Amino acid sequence: MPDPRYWRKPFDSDKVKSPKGVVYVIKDRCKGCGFCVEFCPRGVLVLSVEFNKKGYHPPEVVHPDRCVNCDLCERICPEFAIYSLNQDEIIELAP
Amino acid sequence: MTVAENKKTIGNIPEHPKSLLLRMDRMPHIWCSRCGIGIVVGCLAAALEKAGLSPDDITITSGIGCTGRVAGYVKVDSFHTTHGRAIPFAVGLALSRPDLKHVVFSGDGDLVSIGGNHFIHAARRNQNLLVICVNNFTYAMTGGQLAPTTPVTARATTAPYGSFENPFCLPNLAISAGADYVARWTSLHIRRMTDTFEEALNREGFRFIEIIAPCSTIYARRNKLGTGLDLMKYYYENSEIKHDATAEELEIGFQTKIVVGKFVDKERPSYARAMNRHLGKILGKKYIPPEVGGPQ
Amino acid sequence: MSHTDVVISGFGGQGVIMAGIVLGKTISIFSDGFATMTQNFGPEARGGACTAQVVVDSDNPIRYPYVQHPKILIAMSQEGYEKHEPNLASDGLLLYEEELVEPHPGKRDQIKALGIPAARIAEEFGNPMVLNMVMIGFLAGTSNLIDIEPAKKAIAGCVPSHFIELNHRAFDKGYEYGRNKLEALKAAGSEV
Amino acid sequence: MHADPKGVLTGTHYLDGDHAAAEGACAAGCRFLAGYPITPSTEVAERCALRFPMIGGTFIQMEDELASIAAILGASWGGLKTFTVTSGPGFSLMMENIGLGIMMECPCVIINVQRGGPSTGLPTLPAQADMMQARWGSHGDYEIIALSPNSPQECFDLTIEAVNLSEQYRLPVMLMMDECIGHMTEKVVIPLAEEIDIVPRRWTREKPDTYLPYKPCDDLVPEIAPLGYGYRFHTTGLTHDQRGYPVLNAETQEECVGRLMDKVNKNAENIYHLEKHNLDDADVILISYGISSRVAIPAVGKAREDGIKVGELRLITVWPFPENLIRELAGNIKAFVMPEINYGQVVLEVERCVGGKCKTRLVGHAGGWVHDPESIYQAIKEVAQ
Repeated sequence: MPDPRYWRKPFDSDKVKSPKGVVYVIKDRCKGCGFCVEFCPRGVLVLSVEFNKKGYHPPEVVHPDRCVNCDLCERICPEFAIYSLNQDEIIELAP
Repeated sequence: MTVAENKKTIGNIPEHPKSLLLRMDRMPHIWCSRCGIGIVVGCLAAALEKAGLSPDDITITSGIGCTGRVAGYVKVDSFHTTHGRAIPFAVGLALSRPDLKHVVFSGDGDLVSIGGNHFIHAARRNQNLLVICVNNFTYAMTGGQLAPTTPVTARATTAPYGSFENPFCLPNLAISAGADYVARWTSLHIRRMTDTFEEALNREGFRFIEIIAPCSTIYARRNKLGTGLDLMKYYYENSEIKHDATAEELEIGFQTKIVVGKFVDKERPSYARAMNRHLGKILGKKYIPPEVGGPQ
Repeated sequence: MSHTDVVISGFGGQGVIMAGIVLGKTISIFSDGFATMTQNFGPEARGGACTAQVVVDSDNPIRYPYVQHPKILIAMSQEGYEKHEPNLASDGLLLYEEELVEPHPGKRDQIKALGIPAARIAEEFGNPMVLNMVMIGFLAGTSNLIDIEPAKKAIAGCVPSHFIELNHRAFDKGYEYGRNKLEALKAAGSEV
Repeated sequence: MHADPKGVLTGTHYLDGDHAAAEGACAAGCRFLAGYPITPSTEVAERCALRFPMIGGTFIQMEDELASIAAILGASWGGLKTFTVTSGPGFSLMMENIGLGIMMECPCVIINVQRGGPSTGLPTLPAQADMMQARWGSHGDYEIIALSPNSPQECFDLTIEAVNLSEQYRLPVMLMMDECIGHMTEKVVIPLAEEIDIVPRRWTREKPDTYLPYKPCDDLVPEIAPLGYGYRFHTTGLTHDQRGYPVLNAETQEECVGRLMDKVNKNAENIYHLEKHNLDDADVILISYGISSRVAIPAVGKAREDGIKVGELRLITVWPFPENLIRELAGNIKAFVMPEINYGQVVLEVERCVGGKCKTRLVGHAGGWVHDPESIYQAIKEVAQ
């Protein structure tokens, strides 16, 4: 699915392999500010309907395939409640 | 830290990648939802990693207020001192341990109101400190009083009809006091902020970085600016990167344009270097450079 | 000399305190005695009243450090003279700068009063600042409180090295003036 | 541990109290002084400004006293022995961060050369009117250690003792001089470095993963971790637990503040430094400290000539106060007489401990001069009847 934010397809998009990221949300640490949802450049997230323990709506990953592990969600989260990992690293981590 | 070193888990997922730099046993922190301070802390942690520094290479000192609590959440040797005195405390740290990097994390009221005199003198002397100021235009922890940075017409509990007094423009203040390195970003500028922290960490002298950040609960609400998210969107739309900005352009009015960038980057010898050089020259062999603290 | 109380009085800038230090150091470091110096001055650096009290004991450490009735008063200003002369012990010695202080003659006959134009002597040395050393030399020459050698050692330790020689000469001049004055008095039949 | 010879100016000197205190700090191993000029204490800073570059010390003249005390706390955490020096107005400005030093348990020394107050008062003239400020000046409950020298030699000796006590018990220690002692010049004998005992910093031997910054040792004093060695500790002026983390509740307050009090009170017998003369058969005991102890000498002598049995108790350590000793003595004598250059400060503690068991007589005045010994003599005579 093409990302609506690209106004055109990059010339070298066939040669450059985009990194793949996997988003992790530490739900009970989230205070529902929505920064990650608002500023994720790939539209991976939405605020969930469910409440966490503190009554906030943590983000929910709705388009996992779009994540390019850009780190923005991790950096912009004031609560240290979300981050992404490179898919390759996760394989290493898995027991 | 790399992800592979991160053996801790939280629930069924790995702990946050910055968990070795932060006191995760103290999370969640006390800052409100939609507050910007946590972002700045996260960017400093990222900058430390990028700069190739270990947590044992730095200290963090803070004073009092919301931003003053930063020292309590970073997993480095950290000092939560008194209101306004983070800089002189860190001056002592820096002179006794010149082998480490010393960061002062401070709010606007702490740094330039009660601590204003220390700020200008540390800049004048070019003390070896990286001073990060999270400016949210108000005294948030005490409930939203008038700060030295509150823009004209913005409301505060102690300026219920709006402020009519001129605020400090912090980069201008730092520049005129002689700071070596002066930059400003908003809490939305996560990448540039991180890069600036990284660059500043690897330099000496008095380095001042102002981060404009949302106070959602107090400042935004009292001034009917929506939430912290609305302020973040406001930064997105109204900040302009201009590294050669004039003093006038750096001024911040109530909800006016915010000029960001790196405004000063010069090199003068730090206080400690100047002291060593000067006393060494005058006293010759009689000069014994300052002892460094710690176990012998 | 077992116990002698000395007051040095003048105005700030005359080297009153330095004179006290040289006297105290002469006795407690370069002789075998004990000397405690206390000082009294106003907030201004120059021109205010300034007093050094030196309590001297040849045998015992000084416990009470203040002077109530000095045995020796060195007066370098009229104000200092007026203030301290009434407390001078009845058999005391008054040493005064004779162009700056005008003693009241005949008021207390038993006090021995000796004047010296110390300021003029200092000026002749080309440095008015050595007035205090002229006075200390005068003290050495007119009393048996201090000896020349220890006093010169004390002076050497108190002034910058390139001024030692000048200060020693000023001391010598004061000493010589004092000796001559005593000789003259003796010749005139005074009890010395 | 012995003093580092490079800071020890061994020999016989003719020094005033201020300069002697500066030499004491050098000998004690102080290598950091942050200060702000103020009469009559400035000479201490001036001498260190001259001496420190040649002994590996750092002197910095800060922008004010608020900064001075903050900087010495910082440098102390950095691992150096530190001190600052001031007088009344500056001492007032330092109060807040003296509290921080107490709460963080930061070794350092504050020298106060007392002058007449309140406010700017008498810059060049003596008083002993900051004694209660030294005890109570910062807000909240705490115990403090304060010493009071009565000669330039003691300014040297007690500065070393103050630095040692601050290291031993990890708190700011006050050296309460007065203008008279600061500007009194006498022979000061500075011994050989190997004759000077130095208490080293109490560095922890605990490993970083088991280290707790505020876990007390047997003497109730916790050990310090050096910076940058992986301990990654946190310290705060907030009420904290053994981890150093803020915990803002009544139980933690009790544990935290209770120990700050106990570590001084329960070690008080090891801290007291008192000079006692003829206490055993005394009818009247003169209690004094600082310059007043020397001013009282002729009065005591005269009273003894009258046949009055006068004992002397000199408080070299003023805080902690020797409560038990005073209580004990009060039962055996007619009266305590206490000259102080104030309108009654430490005498209130004497009165409290006496609890009506004997008379307590203050000989006090507002400062600017030392007592006429006659007034002390008259007081002794009156209470002896």
